Amino acid sequence: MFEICTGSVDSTRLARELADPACGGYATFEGWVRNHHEGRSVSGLEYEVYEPLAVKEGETVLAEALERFDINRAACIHAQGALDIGELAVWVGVSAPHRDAAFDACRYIIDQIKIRLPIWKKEFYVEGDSGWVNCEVCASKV
Amino acid sequence: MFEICTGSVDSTRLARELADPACGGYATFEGWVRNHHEGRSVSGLEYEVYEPLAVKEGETVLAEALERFDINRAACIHAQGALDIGELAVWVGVSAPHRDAAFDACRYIIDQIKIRLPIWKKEFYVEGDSGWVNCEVCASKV
Amino acid sequence: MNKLVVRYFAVYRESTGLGEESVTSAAATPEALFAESARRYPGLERFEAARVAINDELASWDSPLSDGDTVLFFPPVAGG
Amino acid sequence: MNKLVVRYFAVYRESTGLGEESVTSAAATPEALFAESARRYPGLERFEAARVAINDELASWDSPLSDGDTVLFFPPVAGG
Repeated sequence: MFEICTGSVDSTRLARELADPACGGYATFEGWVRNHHEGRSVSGLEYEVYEPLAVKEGETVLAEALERFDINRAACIHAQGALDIGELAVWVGVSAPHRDAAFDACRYIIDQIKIRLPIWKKEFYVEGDSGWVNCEVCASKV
Repeated sequence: MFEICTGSVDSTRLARELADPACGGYATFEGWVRNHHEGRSVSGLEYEVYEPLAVKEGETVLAEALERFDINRAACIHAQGALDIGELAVWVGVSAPHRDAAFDACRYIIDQIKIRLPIWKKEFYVEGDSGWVNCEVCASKV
Repeated sequence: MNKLVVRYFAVYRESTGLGEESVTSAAATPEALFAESARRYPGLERFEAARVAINDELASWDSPLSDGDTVLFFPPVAGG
Repeated sequence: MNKLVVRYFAVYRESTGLGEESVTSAAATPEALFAESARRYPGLERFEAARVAINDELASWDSPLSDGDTVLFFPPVAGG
């Protein structure tokens, strides 16, 4: 239950599929487009996604979560394309018998999604320029 | 932003109030009525709430979360009365600039809500009997 | 002797068969007041995790009681 | 010499000015192939966190290349 969508995420349909009468805990995480990043004012984002591998790796992350934690169902949707401030870029939902596992698995999934999937984020700043997140800041050259 | 409602929780309105353009992370937790508890099959629940103190203590928990964690907004709704399997008994939502604080605060709030508010849960079992959760199991006599 | 209103919740309400009663009592603390109730209602158990409130404020079991107080006896909670 | 399709993503697409090109190359590994690209496109930087995929499978920088492979160069990712 991993999907890539174009524009702001709508989690309604996938969230419904997580309902499970054996589950007492349901944790979700949403990543919203924030109006600032590292001291700069952001006006919008664009996500570039290489969909064939992003879906494959996203499904792998969900399968790992189902394996590692005592959860029943997990799903994730990630946006591609242009998003405005406040729009929903990524959604993760996990249902589990108990809340510990729901929280832990939800956290695991979003952490892995952010570092493993071939997805790139370009920020547009209010001054008019733009930049790819992680390129100059977090990545060092070999 | 702490509320008690009668019957299954509807978080739509309060969730909308957590939207904040300065926030990039939004974590929620939902407690669903589960069809089993400690090996017994459950057919439904009834929550008794002493509302004046539950609301006061619930607001205190939210204020503590806003104080302890780097979050912008937090809200919680807890149900009272009869609930069927799968219905929403409690909802917590937290928006924050970054996801660490959103997760931590959401977890803090639900943990505190469960142990501090004057709310009691009666389980009805499929065999027809019922029992107050925590009374015989978790609580020892002075 | 204080005139007090005593309220029972959840399993305490079921053990006493009532949600609320008015009592005139010499009990100086909620602990003593609870013990009086437990003599009247043998099913009433003083769980370690039980809590007490006086006039809608959480209180300790050895808080002083005053005439006119409303005392709330809470069995162990189970929210969420 | 292998005939290869090379695809560039995100900042790599912008640095090269193209999303995809067909090359004939003696490069035995993605590492060597990237170095050839970087000679043609001086803006192309070999970030430590960059990744490579061959035919839609994540690969290592010293995987062998075969004729007909499609090689994908991924700059550091930033999902979420």
